[in-house]
Amino acid sequence: MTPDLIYGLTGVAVFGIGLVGALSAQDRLRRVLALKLCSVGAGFLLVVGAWREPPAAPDPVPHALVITGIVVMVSATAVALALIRRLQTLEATDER
Amino acid sequence: MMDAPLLPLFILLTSLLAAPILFALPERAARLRTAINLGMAALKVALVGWLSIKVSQGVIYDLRFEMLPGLEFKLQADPLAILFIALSAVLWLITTIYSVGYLEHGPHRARFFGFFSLCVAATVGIALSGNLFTFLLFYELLTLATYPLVIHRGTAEALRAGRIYLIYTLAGGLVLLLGTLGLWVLAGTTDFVPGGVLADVVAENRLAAQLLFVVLIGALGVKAALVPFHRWLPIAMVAPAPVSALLHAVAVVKAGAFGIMRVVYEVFGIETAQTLGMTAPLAALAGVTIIYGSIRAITQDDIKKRLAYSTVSQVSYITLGVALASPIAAVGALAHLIHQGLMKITMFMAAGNLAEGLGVKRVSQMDGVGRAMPGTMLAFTLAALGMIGLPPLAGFVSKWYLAQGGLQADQVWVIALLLGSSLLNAIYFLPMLHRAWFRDAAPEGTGAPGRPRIGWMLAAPPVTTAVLVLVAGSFANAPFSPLEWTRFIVAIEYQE
Amino acid sequence: MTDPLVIFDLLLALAIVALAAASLSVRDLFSMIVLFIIFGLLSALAWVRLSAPDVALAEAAIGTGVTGALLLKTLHHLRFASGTLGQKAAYGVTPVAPVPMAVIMTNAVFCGLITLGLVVAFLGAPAAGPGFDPLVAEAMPQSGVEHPVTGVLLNFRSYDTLMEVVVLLAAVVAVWQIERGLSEAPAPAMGEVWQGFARLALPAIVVVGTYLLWVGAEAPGGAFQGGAVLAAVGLLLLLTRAYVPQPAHRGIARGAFVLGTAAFALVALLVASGGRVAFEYPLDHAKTLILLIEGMVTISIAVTLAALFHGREPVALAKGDRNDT
Amino acid sequence: MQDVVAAVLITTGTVFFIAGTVGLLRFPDIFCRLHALTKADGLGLALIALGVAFLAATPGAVFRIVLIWFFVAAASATCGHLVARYARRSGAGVRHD
Amino acid sequence: MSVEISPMILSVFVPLFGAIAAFVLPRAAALIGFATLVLTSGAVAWLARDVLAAGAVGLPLGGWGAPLGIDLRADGLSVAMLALTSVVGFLVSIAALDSLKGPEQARQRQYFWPLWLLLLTGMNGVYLSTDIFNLYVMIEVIALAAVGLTVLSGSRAALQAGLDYMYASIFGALLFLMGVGFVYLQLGRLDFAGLTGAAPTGALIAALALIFVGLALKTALFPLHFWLPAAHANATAPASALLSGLVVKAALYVVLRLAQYMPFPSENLLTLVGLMGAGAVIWGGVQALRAERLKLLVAWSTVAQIGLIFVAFARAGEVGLSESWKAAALLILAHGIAKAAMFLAAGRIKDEIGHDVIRDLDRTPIRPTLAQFTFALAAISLIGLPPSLGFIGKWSLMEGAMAAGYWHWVGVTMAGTLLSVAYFSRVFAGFLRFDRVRAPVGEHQGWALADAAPLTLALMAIGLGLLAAPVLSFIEIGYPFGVAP
Repeated sequence: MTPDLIYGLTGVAVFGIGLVGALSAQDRLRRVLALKLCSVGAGFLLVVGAWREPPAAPDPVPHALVITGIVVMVSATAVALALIRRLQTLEATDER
Repeated sequence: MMDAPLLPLFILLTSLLAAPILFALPERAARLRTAINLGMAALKVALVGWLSIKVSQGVIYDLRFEMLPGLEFKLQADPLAILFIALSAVLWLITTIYSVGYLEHGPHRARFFGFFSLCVAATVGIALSGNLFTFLLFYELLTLATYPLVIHRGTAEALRAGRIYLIYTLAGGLVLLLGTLGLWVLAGTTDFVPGGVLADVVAENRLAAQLLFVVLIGALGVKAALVPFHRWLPIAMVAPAPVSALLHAVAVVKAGAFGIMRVVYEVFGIETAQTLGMTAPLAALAGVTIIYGSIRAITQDDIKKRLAYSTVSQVSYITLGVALASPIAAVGALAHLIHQGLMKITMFMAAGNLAEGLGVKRVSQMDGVGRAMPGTMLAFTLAALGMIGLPPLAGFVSKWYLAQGGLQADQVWVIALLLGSSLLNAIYFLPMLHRAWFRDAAPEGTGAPGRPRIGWMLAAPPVTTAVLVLVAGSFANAPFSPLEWTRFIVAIEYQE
Repeated sequence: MTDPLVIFDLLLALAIVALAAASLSVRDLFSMIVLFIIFGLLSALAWVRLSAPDVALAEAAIGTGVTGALLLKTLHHLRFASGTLGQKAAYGVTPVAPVPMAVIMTNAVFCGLITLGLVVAFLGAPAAGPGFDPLVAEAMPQSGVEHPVTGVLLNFRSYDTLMEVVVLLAAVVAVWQIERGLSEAPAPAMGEVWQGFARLALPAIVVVGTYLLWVGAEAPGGAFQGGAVLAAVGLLLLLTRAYVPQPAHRGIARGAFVLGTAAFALVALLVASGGRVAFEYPLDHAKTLILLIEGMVTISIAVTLAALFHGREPVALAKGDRNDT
Repeated sequence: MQDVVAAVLITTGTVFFIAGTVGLLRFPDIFCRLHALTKADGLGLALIALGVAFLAATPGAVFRIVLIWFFVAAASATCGHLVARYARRSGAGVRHD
Repeated sequence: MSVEISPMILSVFVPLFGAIAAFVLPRAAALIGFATLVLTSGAVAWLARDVLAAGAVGLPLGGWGAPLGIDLRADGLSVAMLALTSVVGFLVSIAALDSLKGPEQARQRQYFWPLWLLLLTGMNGVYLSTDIFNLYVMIEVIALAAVGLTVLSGSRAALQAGLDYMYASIFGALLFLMGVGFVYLQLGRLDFAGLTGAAPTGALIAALALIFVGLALKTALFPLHFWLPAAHANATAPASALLSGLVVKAALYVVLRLAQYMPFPSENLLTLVGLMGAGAVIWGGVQALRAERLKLLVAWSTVAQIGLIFVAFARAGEVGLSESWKAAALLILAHGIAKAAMFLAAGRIKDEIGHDVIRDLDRTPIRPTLAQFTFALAAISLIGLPPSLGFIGKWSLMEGAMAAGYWHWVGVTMAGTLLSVAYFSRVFAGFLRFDRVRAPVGEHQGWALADAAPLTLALMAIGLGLLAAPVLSFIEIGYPFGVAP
């Protein structure tokens, strides 16, 4: 039982949970969150792939990729949330 | 005379380039439009004349352009092409004059003449195609160009008819695409070569070749209105008279018949087709169509519908002549391609004149129209008698050769068929003539209200073509007559 | 099984999975977000365990911090817009119908099968398999920096990093396009204790952010983590209304958004001379150039993240305006 | 010796954290919970920070640990205050029994 | 010190700088956008010349070289896609100048250009990339810019469609990223060359599946097409043209590219791809038949056409893949041009007559003749009638399928063609019918300069069919599938 095995399975599980959420969530915010979970799952996978048995240093390339992925995801999340807010405003005015 | 290798291309361009100009002209520029129309049509007739002289001198025209590896866009001017192209060039000129008169105050003339031009360009392209691939290109163009013409009136009925027309012909085009592909995969070429390109393939791939034959003839049969693919033709009658005239005499139906010729003679080769055992069923199908069309024609009261069913029947004479696999029948078939065109265009233009001048659209209204419009009805009568096959009119010549061909091929049933068909022709045409000439006009508004006023542009064209019918029949053996040219072609196709 | 840390790992892994599941299934949306934030922090912890401190920092700061703030802000906005501020689950004008259990179960079974497949694939993959480590080790001396992750981000794969900054730019352009206006939900009243804390914390955050940027060359940290920490300053300023974006500030803001991208791209282009290709920094100046790029990018990231949090173009809108003007 | 002191401090700190967590879970209303959380965690944090400082290699590291402790303590105090304030204003009930 | 710049880097950086400039200087956005498109087209032309002269060219960014660094590579297929993007983009931009000219569209105008130029950056980046993680980032650039363009009009319907598009897009990208993770786990590298010849292990199959599903979601392959019709139908016309003509092609291109390098596990997968394509052809066609609005019909036709491209891809099985990609590429080019023309024309029609309800197309005395003509021309290419490029693509598709004996794909293609005839003829009928109009039909109404761009596109879609042979030989440069023609 090494950390990469444990956390690799964690990552796949988190990805799977995100998958369920992305498919079933009706609530807009919850769906964004589910997608974020998927991205964390993918991040786990890459970080696990980079892990080397100490004292060997891990592979830095996947780390860089995950950082990129995190920034990309926050950008996408921000856009999705802006859409949600705007849509809500329009729906609220239409209701009145 | 100088030599111009691009001559076929120029002939194509006379109408292809006219189309965008005509589209772009403002609606009110009627004179300029007419000038362009007639100028181009006359130019085309002149160029075709030049071309036919060169071809008869043995000059070979062959233009190629590679579209996909090994697959060429190919124009060639062989005698068979000249036959068809000459028909369309001459009849286009005449029909253009007629259309200008017919649509004098109608809407959307720019659109009409644009598509009209495109339609002729497509027909010329079909005639000049040097391979099945090129043929396919123009065949589809023809569909697209004629669709707006068919629904030109823009009424709900026209649109319904147009939809049926479009679905039939595009489905036919799609099947033709399938057949072309099949040919390409099977033979590695789609070229039209006298004697065919499939002789080697047939030995190993008999079934595939048979299937290909069925597919190709089926596809072309849609436009040629072979039973059971004929349904669109009577429905398409909602089109304006000049369009119907063109559709029946030159463009669509003839393109199908012409295609059948090309496929049987130059894709399969008549011998190969015979070895495949496909000619006899084709002849039988043509026979059925001939009788079926005639019988249906009898019961139609609408003049144009009656004419349409008559076309179904008459065009199949061509197919019959091809399928009989006898050189003499082939002469008859080819001659009929021309003769039927002349006769049918006369009748449609005459029918158009009746509708325009007198409001007569049904057979039952035709009482006494002969006196009201003697010129038009004289032309109609000549053409109708020609259809029945009365000597010395054009129709007689082609029927005569077909019968001879039947004898040559030991198919005696053909004689019976032709006799039966002529009888039926008489049954549905003679009452019309009888009403027109020997009955008095109905007293109230239903009949002819005195002398109608139609311009010379409507009156002259049917008379001209009727004269041509007479001439083509009477002087069938003169040099450069359709019949003579036909013999020239048959010599090539039968490789004698 | 001898290593006691394995137990810690197992517990942590279980907590992470449980939190992920809980955040998706909890009914209250606020709780959902809070659970997610805890989930993100624990994930960061897991990544520290996997010797990925840079990733952990980025996840904690951006993936959890900024994302959490964005989610909370949006939730507040939605509840305010629909007048459901006090309620628990709902925020919509038309309440979201609960998903039928059958659908959820079907999805769960379907996703379970996929996950199972992925687990099999993961177990079949070579553990600590081939990687870039030898290549990186070989190339590090020429990279101009000592910290490998920074070397990858800003030298070996700097093209990716440039495009990542472009993604951020695209996001802020899109967000500004989607939302505009000045007024929104009123500022939460935070009280004096908070004011005092903010006065104390803001300078410290600035220092920490700059430090993270600076230290990135040889130790975990760098432009993204530093930028995210600096963005926190912006968040605090915006939250307390210490700074209210005005239409007149848009020009400067636009400049700040594009600064990182423009500087990065320009440097990448201009180094291509004397036989070098784009992105190939001359060895002597590599460290300077990388620091320059990182500095500019940090500014852009900080301002952009704060702008994403603010979430709208500051435009003065006429009354009743809702579409295009 | 240092290791032992550090271990004792960290363990004690952990106990306080656990106690705080138990309080969070078991206490009846939000104010009680806050009470448990902020008090116990504040002390636990201080103890752990102190323990870790004993293990630190350089004075710089000790300095950083002190800074961290300071800011985390300040932040958690502020947070506790904000939560309580919000709870009181939105009228969260206090359990009397 | 002279700067040496490759046209490859320019075709990505010029639009990037353009986007920055257009965003910073919103008043001059249109001018900047135009200059950028001209310069980008110049860079692409320069690149095309290089590729023609020297075959495939590469550029190791940072001088590291793959797998550590990222290489750019341009072969015939990439340049063809770049050229498609430039040409269509340029003409759509011209159309956008007109369609966004009103004072009420000031805001749309201001944001259209930076978003569109960012989109261009992303697409050009995809076509030059040789690294799957880099592809992921580029795809995200495209996704965000594309969503921004989708919701440009700010209407509620557009926003709802944009949000659904956003979910699908993020989800697709994350599946792709997960796939990248598995590739790294198995191979330890992410460049295309590293994928070549790798044994199809479990991790790689999982990676392939994740990446494919992600891309299928992005390119809206049936049954993952659910987001496309609303998104493309509710965007403003220039945006729809870009989304339908270009954006979905980027993901399609990646599928083509990966098929070239990925170890394909089996014939069955290819069949599955073909079946999904067939489903799209049928379902998209049926929905287009039922659509009530013109733009929705056009959008559903995109679904069907995308399916057809996948059918082309699968047309001759695994063995035929080295040829099948060409049929797919031809269809991609054909659809890109024709669909852009069609959306622009549909937008023009809507602008002129004020609505796009198909049933009522004939209830107006105004006839935007040229726009209708353009629509019809584009339809000719989409139906696949000769001599259009669409016809050539369809011909190649059916030829290959027939030669390989895969008759079912021939049948699907024919069914799709018939469906497209049926749904487009609904529109033609609306154009040509005029007996319901009371007011006299004016002459040549609606001829405007604005029709120039869509008409040019439509004519290109038709005319390029005649140039299919040179186009084909161009996309074979660099033998993308490693097999000499």
